[in-house]
Amino acid sequence: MSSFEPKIITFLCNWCSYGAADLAGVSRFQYPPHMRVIRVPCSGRISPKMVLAALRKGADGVWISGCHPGDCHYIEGNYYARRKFTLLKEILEFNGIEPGRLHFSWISSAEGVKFAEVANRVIDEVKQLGPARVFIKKSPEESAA
Amino acid sequence: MNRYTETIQTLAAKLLETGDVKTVLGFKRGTFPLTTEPFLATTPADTGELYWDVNCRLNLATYLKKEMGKVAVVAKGCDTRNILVHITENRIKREDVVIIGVPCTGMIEVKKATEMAGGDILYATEQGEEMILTTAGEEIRVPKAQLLRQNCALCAHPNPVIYDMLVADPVPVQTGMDRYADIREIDAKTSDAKWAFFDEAFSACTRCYACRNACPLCYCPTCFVDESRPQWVGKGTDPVDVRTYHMLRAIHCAGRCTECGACESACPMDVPVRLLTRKMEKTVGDRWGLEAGLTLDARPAQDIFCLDDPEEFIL
Amino acid sequence: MVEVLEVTGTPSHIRDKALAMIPDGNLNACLTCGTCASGCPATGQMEMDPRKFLRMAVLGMDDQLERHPWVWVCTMCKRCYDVCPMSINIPQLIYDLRAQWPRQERPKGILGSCDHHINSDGGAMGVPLEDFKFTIEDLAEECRDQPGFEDLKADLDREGAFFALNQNSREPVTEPDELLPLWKILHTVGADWTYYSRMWGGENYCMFLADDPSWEKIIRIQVEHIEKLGCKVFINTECGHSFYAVWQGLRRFNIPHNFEFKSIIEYYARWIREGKLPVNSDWNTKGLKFTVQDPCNVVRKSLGDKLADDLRFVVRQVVGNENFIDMAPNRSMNFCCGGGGGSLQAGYTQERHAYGKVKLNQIMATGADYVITPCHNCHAQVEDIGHHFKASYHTVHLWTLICLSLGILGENERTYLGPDLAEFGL
Amino acid sequence: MTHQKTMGSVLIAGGGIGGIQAALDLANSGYYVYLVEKSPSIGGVMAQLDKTFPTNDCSMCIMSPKLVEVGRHLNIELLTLSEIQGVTGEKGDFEVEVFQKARYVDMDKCIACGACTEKCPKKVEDTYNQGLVKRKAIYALYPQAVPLKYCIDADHCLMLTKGKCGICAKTCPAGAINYDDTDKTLSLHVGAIILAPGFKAYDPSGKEIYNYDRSPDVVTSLEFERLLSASGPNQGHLMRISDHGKLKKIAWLQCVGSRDINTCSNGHCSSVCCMYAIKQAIIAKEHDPSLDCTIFYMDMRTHGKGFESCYNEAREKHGIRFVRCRVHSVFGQPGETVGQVIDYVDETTGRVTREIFDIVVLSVGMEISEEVKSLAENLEVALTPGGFARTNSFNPVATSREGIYVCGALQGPKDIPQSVIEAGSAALSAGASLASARGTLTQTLTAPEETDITGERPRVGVFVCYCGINIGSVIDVPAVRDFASGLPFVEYVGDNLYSCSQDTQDAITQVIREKKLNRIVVAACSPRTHDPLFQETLMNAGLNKYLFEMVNIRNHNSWVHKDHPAEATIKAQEMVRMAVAKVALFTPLVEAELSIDQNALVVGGGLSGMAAAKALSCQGYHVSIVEKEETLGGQANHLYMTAKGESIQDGLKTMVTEVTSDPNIDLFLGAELSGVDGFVGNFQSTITQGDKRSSTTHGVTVIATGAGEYRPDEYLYGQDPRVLTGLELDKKFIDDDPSLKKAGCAVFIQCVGSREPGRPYCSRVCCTHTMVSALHLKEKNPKMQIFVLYRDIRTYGEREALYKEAREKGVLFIRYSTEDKPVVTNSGDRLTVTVTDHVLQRPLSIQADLLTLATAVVPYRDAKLAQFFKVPINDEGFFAEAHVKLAPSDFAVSGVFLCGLAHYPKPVDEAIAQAQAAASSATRLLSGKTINTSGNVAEVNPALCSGCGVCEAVCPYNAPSLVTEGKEAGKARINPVICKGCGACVASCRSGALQLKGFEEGQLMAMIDNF
Repeated sequence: MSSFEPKIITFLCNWCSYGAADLAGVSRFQYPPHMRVIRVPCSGRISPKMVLAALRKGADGVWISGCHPGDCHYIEGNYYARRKFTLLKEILEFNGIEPGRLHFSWISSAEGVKFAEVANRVIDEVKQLGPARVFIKKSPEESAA
Repeated sequence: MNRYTETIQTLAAKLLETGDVKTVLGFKRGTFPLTTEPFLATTPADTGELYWDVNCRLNLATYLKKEMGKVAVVAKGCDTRNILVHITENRIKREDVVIIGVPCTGMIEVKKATEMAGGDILYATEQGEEMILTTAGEEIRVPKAQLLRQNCALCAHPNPVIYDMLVADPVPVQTGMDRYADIREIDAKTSDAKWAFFDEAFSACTRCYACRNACPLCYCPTCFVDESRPQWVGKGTDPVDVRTYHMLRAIHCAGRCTECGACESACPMDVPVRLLTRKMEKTVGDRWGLEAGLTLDARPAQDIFCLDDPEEFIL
Repeated sequence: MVEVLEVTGTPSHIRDKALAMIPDGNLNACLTCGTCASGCPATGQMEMDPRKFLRMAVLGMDDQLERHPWVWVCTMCKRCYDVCPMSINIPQLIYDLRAQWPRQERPKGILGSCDHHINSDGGAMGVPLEDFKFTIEDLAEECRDQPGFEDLKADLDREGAFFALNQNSREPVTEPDELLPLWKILHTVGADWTYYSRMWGGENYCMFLADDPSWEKIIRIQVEHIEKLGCKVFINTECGHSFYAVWQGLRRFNIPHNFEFKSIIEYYARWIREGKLPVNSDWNTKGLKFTVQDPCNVVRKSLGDKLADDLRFVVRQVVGNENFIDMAPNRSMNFCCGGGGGSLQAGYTQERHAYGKVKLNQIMATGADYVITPCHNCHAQVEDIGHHFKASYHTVHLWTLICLSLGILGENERTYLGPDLAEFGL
Repeated sequence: MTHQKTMGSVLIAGGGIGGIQAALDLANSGYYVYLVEKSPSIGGVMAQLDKTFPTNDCSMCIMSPKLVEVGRHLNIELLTLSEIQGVTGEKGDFEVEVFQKARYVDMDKCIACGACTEKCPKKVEDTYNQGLVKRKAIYALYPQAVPLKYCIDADHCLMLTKGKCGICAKTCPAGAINYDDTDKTLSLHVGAIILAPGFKAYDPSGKEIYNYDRSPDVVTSLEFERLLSASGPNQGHLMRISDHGKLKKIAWLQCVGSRDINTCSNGHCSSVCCMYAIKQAIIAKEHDPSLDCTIFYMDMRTHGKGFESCYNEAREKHGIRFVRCRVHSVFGQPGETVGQVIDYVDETTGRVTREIFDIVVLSVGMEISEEVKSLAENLEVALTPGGFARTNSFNPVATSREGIYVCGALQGPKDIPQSVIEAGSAALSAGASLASARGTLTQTLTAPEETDITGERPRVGVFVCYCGINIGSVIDVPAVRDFASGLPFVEYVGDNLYSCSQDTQDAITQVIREKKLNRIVVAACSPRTHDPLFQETLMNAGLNKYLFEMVNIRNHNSWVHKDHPAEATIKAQEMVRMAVAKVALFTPLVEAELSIDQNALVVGGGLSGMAAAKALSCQGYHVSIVEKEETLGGQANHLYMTAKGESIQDGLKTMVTEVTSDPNIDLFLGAELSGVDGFVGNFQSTITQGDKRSSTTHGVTVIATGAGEYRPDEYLYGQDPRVLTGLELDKKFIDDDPSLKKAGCAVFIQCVGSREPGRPYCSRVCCTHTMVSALHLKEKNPKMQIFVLYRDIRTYGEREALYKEAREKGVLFIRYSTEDKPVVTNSGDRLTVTVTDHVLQRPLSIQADLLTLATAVVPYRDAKLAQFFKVPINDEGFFAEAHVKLAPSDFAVSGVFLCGLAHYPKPVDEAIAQAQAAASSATRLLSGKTINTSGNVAEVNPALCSGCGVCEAVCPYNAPSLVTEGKEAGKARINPVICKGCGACVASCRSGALQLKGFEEGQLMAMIDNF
């Protein structure tokens, strides 16, 4: 299992969490190279569809991070996001996607440390689960095989 | 002719006579036993066809369209809630619809009745708390409660929540029922077992979209599964695609679904699609204390938020 | 049910008088913030505290304040005034209210002492000058028998002496042997000093009595006499209020003088630094622990932390750095022991003990075996509360320890040492 | 007529939030700005804060977009390490001498890689972290600093002090170190000056009473702020400082260095400390709910918007203890290094209670530094006795010297929103004085015409940056470059040592032209800092700037995967693959341009409305005022005197005359708005005046509808003519009612209708108003007995002097609690007022001739107006601004602004300042004549839209609306001018009808497909 190098799709809001990732860099806080960051303006931009697509594509984990409640650059985008995440998490887990594959966080642009901590935590949990198995769309060739 | 049918016909005739509405949307007897069909009455004379019994499983909100002008619709408790969602979502205007509310005692599930009767049923009549099922060979009496669809058996809002007229006095509302025992049972499974359970449950799905068509909430001009740019969900019966469809549809209906059961009743393959919508319904209730279609004053759950919505899962 | 008080807001004469008499006495400015009361050991005594006192004055409850005995429980230590955000001079208000008591109704102990002082032209105990003279001469004679002190001098009214020494009359009158350590110190450093004969007692109960004319009279006579002797430095022994009576008297009554007025503690420190007083802590082999009381009158009310630092320097040198445990709070922030302001003579013993409990707790928290009290009132009060609350510490003047350290402390000069040191170095 | 020349530029001294806001306001309305900051970077104290009250927003998060905007603004010249030395000339044409210290780092070359700091051997106290940790002698002030350029601390640098070391020069990959740099004196010509130097936090060192010098566990509030901050010395982990032990109890001591003329000479209230202490206590509790947090205070001053409910929550929800006692002192325990002892008096028992705390936070106040005071003196700017700039209530930011304005703490102690308001006010005032020179010194960017790439297949250019060794030492840059060359649509790949350097920009421009590239990917550092730079390069090469994507292989890769070079390289390759997939789907985006109608509408003709109208008119805009009454002036008609002693009637009269005679201002009295259509830049409003209806078009709207006075039903009000409201008493003052002099005793009751259930806010103005009234009564009749019954006296800022004066003049203050309110009865000749004295804890009875109730300011809760402009109203009934801290006079809805009592209760000076701030924001819009919106906006595909309205529901800016007419009736439409590009509507749209340009579903899916 230790050789397993997961790939985790990470959606970061531009104003807070992406800034935190930048700050983690400036501060040289180390975490393993398993994240693939997709920058979005706001956590409110992330539709359930994108998370489903990431999992279908074989992401071993998905991590979404936005501004803390009250800090949203767009006033309230993260509050709507929070409701979406709640439903998404429930439906995915209900369907048998392991809880450890899907992570959410609020990280402000001043929280470089927290960014690195959560990154490490997310990676750890995904590593524990091993490669994603069930909800992966196979290409026709793969399906045939 | 039962009392409900009689009253519906009278009310409808009056509405059409006075010109209050151009159309009355209701049910008529179906071609086959234990079925009904949607019916549009446009003249007082048509109203004689209007009908009501335990087989009015369809949710007529599906057929409400802005273009219909002023229309009256026959609606059960769950249907009225759905109409209410439609009003908040700008599908129809409150002033354009006359709701003939039906205090509902529940609709039966054909499969259950057939199994119970041990053969094809020719007639089914409601008598008090019982159903009399007539097959080719015999006539059996079964407590209606045993035949109810699950959503009806667990119904918490049998009476219309919004209406212009009622067909009868409100019926008693049951309380204390355990609405989510089956959901909790699945919740308790391991992830792998959950996956396997639904793999099996959805294996019959042929992507015929009967559920989507029956659902009044699925009114998008183009469903996400039919999107072409990008086309990210396959159109066939690949299990991952099937699951994607059902999961995302459940999310789309979360906070809006009023548990009318039309989807499941419409499914030719007995796919338990409501497990997912009910999981969402439970989540919306547990987390935010909301139920769909009870107020005109607020948008559905996903369109609003509270500052202190629970967020223990967010790091 | 508490009686409803009619407040008319009509002028309170206490308030107006304070406003007229005290430069920072606008009691109205009070924010009722509680700073004074939270720092005052007399808070709660007689259900009174400085804030309440001020409040009653502000509300015009003069009749209830004019004879309120709490003015004799407050020691005017100025801890309140030090931090009052509005700089309201509460101690001065207390002083002025004391002054408003008909003289004869003021506490007998203080009143008698003041009268004795004025009448005798000597000290508060009313001892005739002749007796004082005899005591000095007799003791000096005795001291000269001790090795090393063969040419010890203790003069009275010697013209041209560099130092004039301000002597509290307690020692010559009640415990003359306690005079010797200080003389020995002065001898050791080769100080050129003399006592003076008029108003020779350093104490000043007239100040406690709030009897301005008498307080002033004592100081003026002292000053005139010392000026006549031509001394350069007027030095005050280990006594807080006698220091303050002069220090403040010179200012308050605007008395011209040519000498410098100093505390003996400043000189102890100086002499040690200059090597003239070769103290060390080698004697403290048992590691006895010492703490020190900051007399309000020489620290907070006059010379401030500079003096407190000198005091600590002396103590550390004498008892060993590691054996000194400071109280908390300390220096200018230290609590009054409760013996100041005439309270030892005022007759409100129960209140004085309760007040002293704050000090006792402070002392106990240090775990010290000895409390050094370079002040007569502190000494008496700390000693008394120790007895009252059955604490085991001992209370000593600094002179005792300096002489102990120098190995020159005589057998009869050890009244305040505990059994652990009673025989030490003899 | 003089031939005095007018310069179209303004110098702003001070780069804190006030200076930043003023700079942006001015630079965005046609003036060139010199922003002079004495430290190496802008940001001021706000950049040091962890969170901001009352909403606990992350300070840095909300501030950094403004920092970046200033840093990149074409018309703002940032002069760091600089101070004003002298000013000559006069309004319109000042010559300012600015002294600029040497930085020893070439700002053009420094790439902020931090290699120098890493290697620098010299450690220095870190002032940004309040000296709690060390930094190096070469440093950047803080990680998000603007400008993000390093700087050598000449006092500590070994090379500069001792001539040896030179390590940074050797380390710097960009050759930016210049030890020979010298101090400079610059001479600048400007038309106006704004002083925004901020405050100095009171320094408690040397004060024995606080134990601050003796124990590390006694900290100032600013130090505690750093300790709370995730970017602070302990990464936000709370612990005892002395021994890193576990915290159990924290105490805050209020009014340290404030309201104290004994241990310091700061008689004023610092206005902000009560709230920040509450905020810090709440945040500390959030860190560890088991903490015991206690605040020792005199009066809890939570007089701002949302403050009182924050205070209530602190008590009731968070369990923070509030002890009303100014404590005497803090001290340690003998022989212990931990534990801070505090004695306090329990008000009910009258006994001293002792508690021991792990940390004591000194809520230090604000004061003006000696340097600033001498600068003011040098500039001939008059100060108050308290050391703050002297201003007039009707002209709240103008100093005594014409042409020099002030904002922020120098004008008086204040919080962030008030500073931001004053910044707007100062910008407006400065701008108005230079209106004739607007646009004369500003530059606009001109880019070559955009190449039309329609129909072209994507030709992607990929540039991979080494960033010196920052990327190159970990990631195999050539491997990434070569990998990129194999990706679909990639036509060109290259690598650069420093992609951000000017020569690289030129090279990229050339490659774009030569290779006809039509999409660009740069793999380097963060788009948050560098997007604008490369977008500019694209524009210079004739490409639409949105055809660009940045890949952050430094901050998100090489810097955080130092020990995994192979994986880091793969990650970089995949990141590039994702970006290329995305960029290939990009299309040129158009920035919608919208012309702005140059008229303004002000709703409300009170002081605020008039001030806003006047301010806009001064800037040359035509204004319509709609006032519901027949007269102008609103509540000011009933007010007598300001806290500074100015006659409100006189001030009002002047204003009314100015407004009525202003040809640029149309008045609609006895009128109301009966309909509003349109949006920013193009509103059409219908004004109804009786049966007359008129219609007006306007580009901006200022809402200044004011508020009313609470009509009490308690304390015999309405039953006894001797019981008045505060305004009724003022009316008697205005009329010089002779009966007042005859009153022997007057009583005021505070908080009537405020701070009550149902109206939980503090009305802010009443305490000061009562002081002014009481003093005026005392002046009329010095023998009059006056009592003020209060809950907390909230004479914030320099208004505290009035409270002191009132006390000193014999006004008696008696505090009551809500459980034991005063009782008023009619005793025939007089009124009997009974109240329990807070110190003596016994009932007092007062025979009064006059009872004045300091009644609440009550919002009108104008739902119709809110509906017209789609602006929100908060729970308390006041309009809700866009952002409590940084946009107090703006609405989230573009083009609508807010000021005066409609926002929150406030005195005359603050109302006028806010009116001017609102006008300043409006001017920013109007002066642009057109607005360009971002290209990254949402767009509806009507064919897919179901018209469900979810987009309308979730958008905080009202950008989406449902089309009402035509063939797309019922479908949503996004107004690109209003859309801010968050994408919340897109994610909420079930039908896939919405797209966010630049972050389209297909583009993001392409990234996912290629991860």
